[in-house]
Amino acid sequence: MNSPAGFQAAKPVLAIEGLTVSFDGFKAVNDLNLYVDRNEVHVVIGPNGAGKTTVLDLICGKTRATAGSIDFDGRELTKMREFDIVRAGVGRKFQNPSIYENLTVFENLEMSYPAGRKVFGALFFKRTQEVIERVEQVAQEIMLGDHLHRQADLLSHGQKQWLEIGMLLMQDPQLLMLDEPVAGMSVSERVATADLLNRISQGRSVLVIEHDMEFVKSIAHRVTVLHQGKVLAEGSMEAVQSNPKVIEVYLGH
Amino acid sequence: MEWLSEFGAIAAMQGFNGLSVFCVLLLMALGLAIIFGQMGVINMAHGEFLTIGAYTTFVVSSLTSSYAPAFGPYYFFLAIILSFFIAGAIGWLVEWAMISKLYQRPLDTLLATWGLSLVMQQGFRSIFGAREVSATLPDWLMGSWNPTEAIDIPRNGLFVMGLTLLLTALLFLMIYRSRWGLQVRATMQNRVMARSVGINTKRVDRMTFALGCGVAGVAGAAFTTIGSTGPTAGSLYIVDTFLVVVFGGASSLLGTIASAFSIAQAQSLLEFFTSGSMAKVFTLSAVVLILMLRPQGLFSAKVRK
Amino acid sequence: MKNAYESLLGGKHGAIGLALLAALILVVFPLALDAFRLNMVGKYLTYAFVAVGLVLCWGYGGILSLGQGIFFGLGGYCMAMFLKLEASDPESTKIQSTPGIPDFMDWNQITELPLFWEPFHSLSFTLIAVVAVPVLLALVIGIAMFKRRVGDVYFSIVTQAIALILTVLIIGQQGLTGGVNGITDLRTLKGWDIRTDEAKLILYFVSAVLLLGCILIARFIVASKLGRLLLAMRDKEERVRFSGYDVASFKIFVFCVGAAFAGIGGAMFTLQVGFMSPSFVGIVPSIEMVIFAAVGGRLSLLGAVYGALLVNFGKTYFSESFPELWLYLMGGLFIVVVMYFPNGLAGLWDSHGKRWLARLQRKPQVAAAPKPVAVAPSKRPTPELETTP
Amino acid sequence: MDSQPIRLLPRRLAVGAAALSLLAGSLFSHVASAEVNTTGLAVTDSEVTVGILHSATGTMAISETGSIQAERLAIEQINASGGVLGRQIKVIQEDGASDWPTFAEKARKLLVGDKVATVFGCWTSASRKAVLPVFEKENGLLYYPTFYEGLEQSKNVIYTGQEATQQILAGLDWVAKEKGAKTFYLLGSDYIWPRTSMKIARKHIENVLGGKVVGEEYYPLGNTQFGSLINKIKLRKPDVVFAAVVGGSNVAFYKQMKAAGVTADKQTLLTLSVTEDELLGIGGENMAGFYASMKYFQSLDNPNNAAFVEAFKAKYGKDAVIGDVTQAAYLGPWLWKAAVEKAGSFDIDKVVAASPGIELDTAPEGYVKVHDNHHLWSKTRIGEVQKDGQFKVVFESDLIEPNPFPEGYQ
Repeated sequence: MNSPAGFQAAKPVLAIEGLTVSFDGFKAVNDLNLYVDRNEVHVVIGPNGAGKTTVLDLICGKTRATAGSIDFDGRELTKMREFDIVRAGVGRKFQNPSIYENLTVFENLEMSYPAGRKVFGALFFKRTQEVIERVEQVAQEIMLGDHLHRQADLLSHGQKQWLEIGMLLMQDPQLLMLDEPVAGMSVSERVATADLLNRISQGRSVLVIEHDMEFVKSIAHRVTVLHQGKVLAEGSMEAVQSNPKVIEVYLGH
Repeated sequence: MEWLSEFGAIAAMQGFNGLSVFCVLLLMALGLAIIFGQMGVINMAHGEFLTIGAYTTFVVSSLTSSYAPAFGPYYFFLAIILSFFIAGAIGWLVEWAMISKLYQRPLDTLLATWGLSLVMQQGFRSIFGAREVSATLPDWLMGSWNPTEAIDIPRNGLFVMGLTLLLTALLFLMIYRSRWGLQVRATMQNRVMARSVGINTKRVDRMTFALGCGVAGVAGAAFTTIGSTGPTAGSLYIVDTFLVVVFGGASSLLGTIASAFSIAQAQSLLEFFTSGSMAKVFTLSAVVLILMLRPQGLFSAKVRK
Repeated sequence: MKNAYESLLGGKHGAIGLALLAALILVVFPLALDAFRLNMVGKYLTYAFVAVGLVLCWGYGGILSLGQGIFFGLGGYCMAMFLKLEASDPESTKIQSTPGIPDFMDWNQITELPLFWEPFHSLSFTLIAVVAVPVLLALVIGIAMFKRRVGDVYFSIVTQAIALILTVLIIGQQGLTGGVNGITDLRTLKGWDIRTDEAKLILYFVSAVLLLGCILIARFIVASKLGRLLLAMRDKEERVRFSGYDVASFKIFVFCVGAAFAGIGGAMFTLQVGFMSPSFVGIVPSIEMVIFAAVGGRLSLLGAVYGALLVNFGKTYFSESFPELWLYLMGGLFIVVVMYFPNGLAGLWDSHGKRWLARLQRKPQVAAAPKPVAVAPSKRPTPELETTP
Repeated sequence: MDSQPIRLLPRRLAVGAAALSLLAGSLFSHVASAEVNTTGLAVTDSEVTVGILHSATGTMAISETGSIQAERLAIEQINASGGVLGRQIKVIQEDGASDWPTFAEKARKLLVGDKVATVFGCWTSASRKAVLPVFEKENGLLYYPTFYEGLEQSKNVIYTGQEATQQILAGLDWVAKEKGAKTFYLLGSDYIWPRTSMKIARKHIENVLGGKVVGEEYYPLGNTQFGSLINKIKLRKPDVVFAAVVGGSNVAFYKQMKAAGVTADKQTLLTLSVTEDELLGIGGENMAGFYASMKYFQSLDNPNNAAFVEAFKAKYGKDAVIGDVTQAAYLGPWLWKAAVEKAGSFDIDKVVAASPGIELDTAPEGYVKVHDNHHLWSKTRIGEVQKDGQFKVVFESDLIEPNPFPEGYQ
């Protein structure tokens, strides 16, 4: 448990204010305020349909906000295109592992290497020593160092999740967003993933959506509970767990 | 004063023409809208299913005039019903043999059904000859209805219109009110879930496809009153039909109706004020431009994917 | 050097394949076929340009354009306009009421060369236009469609509609375009008579070399990171987008490359056949070109060439011998290929041919009577020819 | 006349070749092939090979089938009566497949590969334009049967259908005179033949007849919606609707005219594009009372035609119909035979040189004669559509000179 004490006063890296999105009148996210600090592992929990995934979609530009602002390190994300948001330093992992199954681990990671991102850059991209080193380094980090030349669809479910995290790490993002990173993992994989998150949160912020409370406890610096598109409670895991409103929402379901 | 009343008459007839083009487009598109909208399948042979209906009508008409001339005035109803079942049955077969194997690959369905349309065209040619044929229309379908001295409302136009309204209403009832429609919609929303609650999704697919083809057959039968019947007649309709469905947003019957309406009105007005060729170019260009600005079509709900 | 070998020739296997194709079209055909048949093959090769472009767009990019005829036609029309102007010098058109303009303009009471025809007096402008005009249109269509994330099927249908509109426009503006007859009776290129057998032979070789060049360019694209990104996009578009790539720009790029290839093919078509008409712009030729790519194998650049050759040979042969059966065969072929052999000839080669070849190398004595391979056609594609979209 | 063998032949006999074909055939049959064929065509002592080049498949097959049938019938009859210069005609038929480059390709095959002595073929102008450079370069000979827009005259083509002025002017004169027509609505499918025809019609109406064109428009090929057009016709009330709509559009147009109450008792309509073939698809009852301007109708009452119709039906069934183009296609082999026998040679140049002045008294349409410009002198008839799908001939012009480049009409 690394406590981020001492950084609390700094300006948050991500500041969501008054964020609203409505689908045909249904407000999936409603006047939401949420802040993620530097070097913080911030977990969002909430019952199904609370709008958790939608919040991630809004931050990374997959869904456009109806109103409100998302300030990331001084830049307004609601008006930016998806790939610009990524290039600004936001990485997003999807709920189901989204990797290129017919490429090798190496090629998967290389694909996310932040060079040759434009058409002609990609056309003339060369696999330099620098690229190879970076890929190997990230592969070590995500515990796939021995599987570099394995085709990705042969990996276990947990390894696929790690690979996707690794692909994000290749981009060296300021803010890493993970949607249910341990879903479908074994107990030992969960522990390893928690360690991984604690390692990689050094020097960057991580926003996680998760259901597994044990896992949340092991990684969260701060927890936000969403309910019907709004913040129901926020604070440390302990504080949130004892909050009567939260208990009611969870038990009420 | 006389000029004014004549102008009124022309305006009325032109208004009717717009409606009539609308009904033709809608009738062409209904079958496709069901198949494309509900199943996501692109049936490039849709035009040939129209042609099946047209040839069915021709055969019934010839048989009637040779064997049961007294039945002449009424054969058309029989032809429409037969067209529905014949086109539907062939559609059922096609779904079984081809489409059902391609559900995961929409673009491939498009190509395979194109191949099917070639085969069907040559089939028509082998059976009925390369020349166009003409079904003898019963007298009550010919000529026009004159509400006033100056206004001629074509009876076949009225007939197509009535048929379109009837068919659209029936389809609405089937899809949005019947148990079967519920199953179709459930299957389209979530195949796995539908299967797990006991819906035979294969059967639903097959019936939906057959229904779409059957509706195309009815349209083809109706079109013998206003157009030609030949082996390649179906290809005249196919692009217009697709544009109507795509422009409408593909997923809702309402969208198809609205899009058929707007395309028909635009076409009809432009034809009246410019000329046929230019009207076609303007209308198609406008549709493509709008599709570029609004690729999801005129009507489609904003949803979280 | 090694890099160029790997990326352009695709390693040993690719190099052999390319060499075989080059030998076939540069040596075998010219030696084996008479001038008449060779000219026909030359025409088929111009379709192969389009098919190669379709492999890039459709096989790799997952973009199925049903309007490649648009670009083939535009390239062809650019070339035809140049040739027509050369054929319409004041001397040979002196019986017209306005000498010096193309005959069809004269018939349509046009008394002055339209402005957009003027630049086509210049050969260098024309050669640029052959590529640039199709690419510009592809760029406009691509930006409009891909930036707004138009889905596959919509894209196919919209390209089809554009093909239709262009045909209607060309036919309608016959004073400017030659109408439904097209631009006909093309004779010379800078004074060189393109109708003679020698000229046709030279044009055949030009066409063949250009085609091989296009294949090399396509190879380079496919082997680059861009090629991998295309495949990745086809299967996991969201992932690519959220890895920081502007997905649309990659699609636009391959679409433009496909258009450029088609434009070159169209220009070579005009030169070899001697005319251009709206019947190559429309929906039917556009879909036929997809057939070529599908038969050859949508992921195989070389397969596209074989597909174009084979389907057209078949078309010529069967339509001569069994005109009644031809459409059944064509339609049936298309259904079967799409349904059961989505990787076309190239897929068959990979699953059967290579195995057969390997056996041949291992046990030459067996090769005398190779047993039919009693395995059902493998639907599982080989790794490098990964899967149907 | 640079070739000696011809001089050896009795010239007088050659001139009357058509009428005396039987006799001539037996006389010429003694001439060795080397003498009647100096350019290496496919001619043997007993056989001469010709080509037929039409669309048997594709969208144009509908129209071209009749031409193939007529050409084959004529060739069969010629063979039965002793052949050409004593040689039986052998046919190689190629399919243009409704595709213009295929036409050009097959034309090359016939001329270069098969060395045919002549080709009967093409239907659309587009296909003719595509094959024309091939025929000119390879020096072949084409007999082209369709009525067309004119503006063309090739040494290598004999046009057995009417060019536009022949078909149009007599028709317009007739409606102006008989129906007192002053105002005209011009309408056609959107391609070169209707557009050129309407241009000629407009000039004639405005400059010669002193009438007025109150509307002129074109619809894309394959268009099936004519409601707006019909309303415009009702609005402008022309004395005559002058139509050149083709293909599937034809059927739609006339069915919708009838349904909108624009029938012969209220509106005069003269068309250039409806023959008996098209009437099959339209249905005679949908067009009854309208007029068509053509050089031939199946119902023409003369002994030549009676024999022709009988032979045609005997070969192709009693329901077979014969349209204008079918008859013109039938003329091709006969005109070629006459020209070959007049020239005494199969050599293209000699046949071409012998062609002008060839007369055919046996033509189903009556009498035709080849003009110096390779088109035919012919009469134009006005036929009134009957319910049974036939035409009643209501007017017949004098013999009209073909004028493919009409002064003052361009």
